[in-house]
Order: sequence, then C-alpha cells, then structure tokens
Amino acid sequence: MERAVSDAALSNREQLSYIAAQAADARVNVELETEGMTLNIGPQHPATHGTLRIIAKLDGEQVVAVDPVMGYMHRGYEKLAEVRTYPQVTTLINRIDWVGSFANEVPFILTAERLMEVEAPPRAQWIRTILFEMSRIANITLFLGDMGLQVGAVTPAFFAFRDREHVLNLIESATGGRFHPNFDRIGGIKDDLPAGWITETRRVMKKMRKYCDEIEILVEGNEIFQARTRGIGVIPANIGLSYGLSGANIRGSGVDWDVRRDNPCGMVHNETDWKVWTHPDGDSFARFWVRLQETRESTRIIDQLLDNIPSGPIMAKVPRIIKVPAGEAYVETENPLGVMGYYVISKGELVPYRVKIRSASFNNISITPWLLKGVYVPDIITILASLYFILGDIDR
Amino acid sequence: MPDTDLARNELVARFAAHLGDGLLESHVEPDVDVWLRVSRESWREAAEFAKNGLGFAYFSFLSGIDWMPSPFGREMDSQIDIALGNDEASKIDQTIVQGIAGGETRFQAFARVNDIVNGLGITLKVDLPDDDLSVDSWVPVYPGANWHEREAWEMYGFSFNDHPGLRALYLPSDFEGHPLRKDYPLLARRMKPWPGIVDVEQMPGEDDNEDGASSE
Amino acid sequence: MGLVPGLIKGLGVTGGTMLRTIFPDGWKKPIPNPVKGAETVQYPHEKEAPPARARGVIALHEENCTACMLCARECPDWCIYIEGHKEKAPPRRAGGKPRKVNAIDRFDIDFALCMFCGICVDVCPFDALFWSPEYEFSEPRIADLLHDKSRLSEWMETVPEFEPYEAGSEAKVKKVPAT
Amino acid sequence: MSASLNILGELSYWQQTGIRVGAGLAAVLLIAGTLVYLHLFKLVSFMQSRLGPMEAGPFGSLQLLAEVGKFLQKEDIFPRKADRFVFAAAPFVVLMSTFLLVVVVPGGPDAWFIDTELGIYLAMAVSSVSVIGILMAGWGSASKYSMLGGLRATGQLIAYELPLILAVIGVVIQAGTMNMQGIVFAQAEGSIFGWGGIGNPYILTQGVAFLIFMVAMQAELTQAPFDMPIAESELVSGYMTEYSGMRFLLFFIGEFATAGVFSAIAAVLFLGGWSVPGIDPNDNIMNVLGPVVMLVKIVGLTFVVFWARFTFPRFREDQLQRLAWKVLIPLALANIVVTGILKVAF
Repeated sequence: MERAVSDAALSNREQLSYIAAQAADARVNVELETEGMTLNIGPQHPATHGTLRIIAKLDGEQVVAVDPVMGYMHRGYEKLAEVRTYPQVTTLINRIDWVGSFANEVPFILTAERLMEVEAPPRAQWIRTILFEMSRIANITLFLGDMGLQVGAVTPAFFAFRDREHVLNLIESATGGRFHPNFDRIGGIKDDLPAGWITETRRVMKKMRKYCDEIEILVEGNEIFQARTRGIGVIPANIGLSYGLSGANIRGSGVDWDVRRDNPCGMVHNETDWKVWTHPDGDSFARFWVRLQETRESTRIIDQLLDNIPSGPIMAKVPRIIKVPAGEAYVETENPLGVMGYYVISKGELVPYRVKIRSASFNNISITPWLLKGVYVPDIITILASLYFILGDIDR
Repeated sequence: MPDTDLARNELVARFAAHLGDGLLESHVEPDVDVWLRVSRESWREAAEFAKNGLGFAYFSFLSGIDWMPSPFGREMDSQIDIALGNDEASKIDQTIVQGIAGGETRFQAFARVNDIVNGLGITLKVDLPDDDLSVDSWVPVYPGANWHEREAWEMYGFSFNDHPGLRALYLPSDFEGHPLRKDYPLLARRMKPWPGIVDVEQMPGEDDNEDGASSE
Repeated sequence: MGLVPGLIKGLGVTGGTMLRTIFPDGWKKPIPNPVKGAETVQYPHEKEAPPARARGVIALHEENCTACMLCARECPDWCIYIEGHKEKAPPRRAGGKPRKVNAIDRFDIDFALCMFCGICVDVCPFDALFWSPEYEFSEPRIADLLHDKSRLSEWMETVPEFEPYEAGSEAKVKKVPAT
Repeated sequence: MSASLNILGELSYWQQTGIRVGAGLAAVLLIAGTLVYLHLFKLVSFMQSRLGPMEAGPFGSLQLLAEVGKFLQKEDIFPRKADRFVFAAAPFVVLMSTFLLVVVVPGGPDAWFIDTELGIYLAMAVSSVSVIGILMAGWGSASKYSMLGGLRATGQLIAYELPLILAVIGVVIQAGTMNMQGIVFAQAEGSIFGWGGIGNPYILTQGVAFLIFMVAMQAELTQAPFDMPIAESELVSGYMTEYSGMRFLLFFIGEFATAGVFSAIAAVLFLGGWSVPGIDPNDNIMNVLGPVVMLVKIVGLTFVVFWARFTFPRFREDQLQRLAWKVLIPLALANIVVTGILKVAF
C-alpha cells in the first residue's frame, strides 16, 4: 500500500484525502462490529419441500454461512434393498422422489434388464416412455406452481394442483396408483393401457399446455417475479458440473446435456423429434424458464408417442422367479429432478447384493453452502425453490 | 455413436500411461461401461487426471462397497437363514468375492465421473485394507464429493484425508456403528416373526411329512 | 422498465379464472353458478368415482385360495397372516379317491401396514386376490384395520369387471369369478 | 350514526358518545366482516377455481363466526422469554389506530363521527400508530422470525407513509380544505371544464395521486406485493408468528379493518365519498343512502386491492424501499407541483 501512495504522480491533495479516507474506514469498521444471528430454517418450514433444516448464520439480513442438515427423512433404502427381491425393491424405490414416482422405477428396472440381457418389447418401451414423461409433467407442474408460492404469489400453486389432478387420474387409470404406480417390471410393464386412455391423454395434454401458458403469463412474465429471480443464485457451468448438478439446474447454466438424448437406454425418446432447452444465465429465473419449456416439450413428446404406439406384447420372456445373473451395472435416466441412476451389484441371488442409489437432489443441494454465501434471507428461499429438490430424493 | 470400445480402450490406455502401475486392473464392456481399479496412493491423482486430462468434468457419485456376505443371510425366509451366533451361522459361506475389476480387500470405495461432451462415464474403484480404511479425499478436485464422502464415512467408516469436515450427514451425531456394513443387523427384520412360514397343520392321523409346500 | 404489461396480464389471468368460475357457461348465459364452474368436489355430498383399476382395498375370493403362502412371503411389509389346514374334499370324478385340499382358517391383511403395492395380487397363482377401488374403510381404532377372511370376502362384490384394453394390445382381459 | 340531527341534539352528552362509539365499532367490524367473507373467502376461491367455505351457513356465510369462535376458545400462548406486557398490548395498539382512523370518515351530510377542520391531517397522523404496534409485536415475541418481521415492517411502513401523505396533499390542494366533508362537497359540486354532470371525483383529475395512494395503501396493509413482514414462505408469518387465540384474531381483524378503513378514506378522497352524482348532497335521504354508497365504493376498491394481493409475488425489501424512495415520492412531489400550478392558473 505505502509504495503506491508515495508515487510522485499522486499530488499532495490526493495523498491527504486518501489517508483521511483510510482512517475513516478504520473507524467505521470498528463501530459497525455487530454480533451475527443464527437462524434455523426448518426442519419444519414452509419453504423446504419436506424436512430439510438450514442453519444460516446471518449478519443482519445477509447470510454469512449456510449449513444444511439432513437425515430427518432417511429411511435407509440402500440397506433395505439388500434384503428385498427385485419386485419388492421397485415398490420401495418409487417412494424416493414421491412426486414423479414412476420415473424412479425405470432406471432400476433398466439396470436389472441390462444385467439379465433382457430387452422390453417395443410396445412396453413406448408405454414406459409415455408414463415416464407423464410423471415428469406431474412433478414439474407442481414446481411451476410452487415456485410462485415461494416467491409470494398464492394463486399459481392452486392452478398447479388443479391441473395436475388430471395427470394423476390418468396415471391411476393406467397403473392403479396415483402416487406409487409400481407398474414397471423387469422385461416390460405390468398391464396394458385401458380402452379410451389415449384420447383422454390427448385432451389432458392440451389442458397442460394451457396451464403452461397461464403460468408463463402469471409468474414468468411478472416483472416482480423477474426482479426477484433474475441474477439471483447464479451457478457457473463448471462449478455446477463439479458439484454434480443435473437436470434443469445444469441446463439453466447453459450445459446442453440430457441423458434422454445423449445416452438413451431402454426408452424411445429419440423416436420423436424434441428439443433440449438450455438457458445461458444460470440464475433462478433461467432454471424456472428451462423447466417451463421442458414441461411443454414433454406434452409434445407424449402427443407424438401416442400417435404411433406399436401393437404387440407388453412383457418379454422372463422367468417368474427372477434371479439376476452375477455382475455390476449402472444405468441413469433423466428424471424430473435430474439424473437418477442405480449402481446394482448382483451375486446371482434373489436379492441384489448392493444397490447404490444416485439421486439427483442430493447433488443439487450440495452446492447450497457455496451458492448461498452473502445472499439475503428472502433469496435463500428463492434459490432453494429454484433448485427444486424433494426431500426423499436427498435423504433416500 | 463412435465405436466406444475403441474410445473406452483408448481411455484405459491413457489412464495406464498416466498412472503407470497406479492402475491395477481395468475392465471394458464394449459399448456399455468401463471400470478401473486404482491403487490407494494414486486415487486423487486419477481424479485430477480424469477431470483435467480427459475432460470428465461431471462428478456423479462416490460411495463404498462391503464385499463380505451378510452373516444374517437374507432374513427373508428365516427357515433357511439363521440368526447370527448359533451354530448354523457358519453354514453361510463368508468367502469374499470381489466384483468387476477385482480387488483384494473387504471394503472398496468406488466413484463415477462422466464426460458429458461425448457421453462417456467411468467407474473408479479403490481397495481399502481393513486395518486402515482411509484414502485421499476428492474434495480439492471435485467439490461435489464433500457430502458423498461424509456419507461414506458415516455408513462404512472410511476416513478421507484432508476432507474439510467429516461429520454426520444423515444419522444423529451420537450414532455408533456403520449401518451399511454387511455385519450390521437390520433390526426391523429381527423383531417380527416372518409371516411366510408355512404352518398348514397335517390331516389328523396323517404322519407323512413329504407334502406341505417347500418354502423355496 | 416495462413494469405494467406483465402485471396487468397477470391480473388478467386471475381475473379471467374468477369470471370462468362464476360464469361457467360464458357470456351466453351469464347466470352465476360457481358450484359448476369450480373444480371442487364437495366430498361428503358429491363423490368422485375412482378409476376401475384403482388399488383401493384387496378382495379375497376364498374358494381359489389354497394357502400356498406365496403372497404372505412376497409381501414387503409382512402384513398378510395365513393359517390353513388340510382336509378331504369330495373327489372330482364320482367314486374317485377323496382329494386332499388345503383350506384356510385365517387370512388376515393388516391394512395399517399394507402399502398397496399389489405384489400379492400379482404373485397369487390361483387368482384368489383382486383389487377393488373402494377407499372408504378408515377406522377410529387402528386395530380394526386388520381385515379378516370374511371382511375381505365382502369386498368381492365391489370388484369391478376388468376393462377392455386399448387397441393394439395383445393382453387378454381377465375374468372376475362370480361370487 | 344515521339518526338525523334533532334526535342526536336532545340526547345527553354521554348518550351521544355511546351511539357514536357503537356506530364506530359497527363501522369497523361490519366492514371487516364483509370484506373477509367477500374477498378472503369467496373472491380468492373463485380466482383459484375453487368454492371456498361452503359448509358453515348458506354458501359458507357463517364461516367467519366459526373462525371467531375457534380463535376465542384457543389457548393464548405466551413465548417463555417474551416481554409479557409488550407482547400482550401489541394487537390493541394496532387495532386502536384503525378505530382512530374510522372516526374521520363521513357517512352522510349529518352522519359523521367528528367533523373537524383537521380531517385528513388527523387520519394521516394516526395511521402511523400501527407501526408502533407492529414493532411491539415483533420485539415482544422474543423470536427471531418475529423480530425480523417486525424490523422489516417498520422500515416498510415508514417508507410508505411519505408517498401516502404526499398523494393526499394533491387532493387537499384541489379541494382547498382538509375537512373530509369539505372534500366530499367539493367533489360533489365541482365540475370538469364547466360540465357538472357527475361532479368532479378527484380520481379523474388526480389519477396519479390515486395510483400512488393505492400502491402506498397496499404497502401500509403489508399485502402481497409488499408482504415482506408476513412473508409466509420465509418468516412463517412475520411478527404474528408467536400469537395465537384471541390476540391473533385481533391482528387478523385489524388487518382487514385497516384495509376497509383505508379504502373508505380513498373512496372519500378520490371517488366522491358518500355523494352520488344524481342526488343533491344536502338532501336528508343521503343520511340513509350515504353509508350504503360508501360500502359499495369500499368493496369496489378493496376488490382491486385483494385482486392484486392474490396475484402478485412479493418484493424483496431493498427493491421495496427503492420503489418507495426512487419512484413513488418523486412522482407524488411532481403531482403536487402540477396541481399547485393548475390550481393557481384556473
């Protein structure tokens, strides 16, 4: 510091003002030493989707450090999966991300199919893809409404639940369960679609597109919402990748990566022409925007798939008592929350030897200590809402 | 899709070149996946090479495997599997057989990183000897590994050198034991008698015991 | 800073929904009829019928059950308890040897534990278990959620016929045995 | 309140005050009740394509009674470390400011509580009493969420006091008097460029002031675009978090009563108060018709207020402060200057 100040170019007057300013700063820093406050957000809190507790050290309204505490919802699925047969594990794992729950079963079934070298017949893959995209719509429409609620607008959440009801009724009329369909089997699916299901789905898809337009006007076009989310919680692409963010969180930062297109496995997304949406900004608004476009894209994918469902069997030749041959496999798919994968190690018995569940929200939330530093209290809620996690997905 | 087994073989070759004898074993399943087992000393070096050298920028997950078969058996049809401690426990063979890309020890840590640009993923494994379950932490290379390593520390008892803060992630801080180890009993299944035991009593006066559905 | 258009359009959406709810028949018949316009189903008075395949409660067709215990064994929650005994049944052909048959004394499903996953219904080799979409069987005491054999047979009447399949499907429609 | 002058004259002083206090209570609680039912129960539900309460009474009309009953029988919980007196007194301070506000609102040529020359000046002075009540609630509850909510409320209410008053000054300049009756008569007899058909409701000439008044009112009520103090997704329910039972009911009633009274003042200032264009304002019928006209205007204005409340997300408090200091206040000052010049010119 001293060397710069004595530089001949600085005139005498500038030196004096510079020294005076330094002295003033020193005095101010001393006086303003305020004692920080630790605020507990959660585990029982409206903004955390389930029981996530965030210990935030505050300096006034600004966050100094954030430490998420989890485990309130930990059910120990990886331990339970070691004593359950394969059909029983599918009933277990569709409770991980309970909002779009058909999408949890698919990667596990695909891993088991890869170990058993079994391929589901085309009609089964078609129906599996349709239900996969439908569980994405059911999951993301809840987010679109809920993001408005987190930022303060009450009405979008009700629109979300009103229109999501039709999608859940469709899933229930095909699979029997609204939230836990338990419909996927190794080698195909449990049952075929009931009559009249396709025409009903087309009607509901039109209604969902109308819902997306309503949300676009009500939330995304709203200047207050933009003021609250643009430039808030910016995640640069490389930091996002090194934390393992996936889904709309990473596509919001401009990374053009979608497992459905880049390494498809067991599903027929690439039979339809669809687009992967990305947004360069990487802020909360970008993540919201990407999810909104993805929901519309899913309705278009389903429409195209409905047009050309092949006829044929829905179950491949698979023995009744399933013993998966010894080996290890890892399959991941683009779930509504992000990339979800199962690393299954089998020793040829009825039960898997070890199942590592790679869930999307666990990585998506692990970036919060880095991301929430120096942010205002209301922005903690906006950023958490834009990362969109489901607690079961974090705690497994 | 480029002919991946070429791409994957080339990957293994570059790893071998870079790590030298650090790369102990590798296994390539053409067009599907590639596994690499590295030595404990070159665990972080492998990560740095994967991220900076080969462009595997995406950190997927990191966890542990316990290769000792569970002494409790499957607790499913408890007629066969026997609770730990009585004499039949020895019937369950406890031989440790590692999976793909081999291994010598009971515990292994494994991680997966992806190269998004050309859709490749590799699984790296490392052996952890029973007496010293510690390995270098990946946090300096992939900050995302922080929570995964805390979970592995809590569930398996691995310790990660110079990890910023190894503390409980899911379990309460005063929890003893490492639940995901195979010799940790699953209490839920031990309290309740298993309803699957076939108890169809015989016909009165009938003493042949060949019928009665076998439990398998 | 373009403050007005977004906010006004936002008001338009909520205002439009309000008008659509109050006047469901649009401007042709501007008679306020919110009950028809709103999506609310006023539960105790109006009831929304669940789809035919809904997994509401499990119905037992007792004649088919041979106490083979497969469902009790496959159930992840261990909530099916079966006790049976062997007995002589009339021979199939006249004059033939009397058949030895398993009969069930006790077949309980504890719906407090059951997670309605449907493995028992799938795994039953003799088609003795069926799904019925009934959902109104809640009890003040949790112990009453343990439905015994007779209660499960009562549910058999509420099991709907299996629906025909969508065009292009090769699955054959199953039959529900007449009780 | 609607008794004609002579009846009031004969009653002794204490009887008169009895009637005025009773009428004041009715004016505040009845308006709050209708607003809660109409807007919070029915309007919101229709906007969200649902029916709202339908079980209590025909079309859920007795729901408010049920809610009051529920709140009254709830236990009154005091947080352990709360400052008991401050915590207990806070809701009464907030409600007191509402009752003091309604005193100023006239309902007809003779139907008024007090007719003072101060009029709107008194109203604006009294409206800032609620800030003390909210800060007492925030600080008294000894909980972090309440304190955050209380501090935010203080900053916001003070910041929006200024545009509120500056908007009112525009009207006062045009009406030439601060007396509320005077303002009503000025609007009733005024004329726009010579045509006196519908009088001169100041919403037309003072449109900018009307907008500023409505925005500032929304902020004074801590409602949706400005509901940082009761940000339910962050601070659970801000300064009201620790309250339960009858005290929470007082806050709840206070919130809606203030909304009703503020829109009553707005109706007087901008929509011509109780006067209706067709009828001569001094006619005795207006003593009966006046309150009904006022109620209609209040419901109309609060419809817009609640419509905005249930549609918009919420500002962050620094954006909120920026809007107040950088946008509303300069606009209000400009409006005063323009009104002043026009007033002198014509």
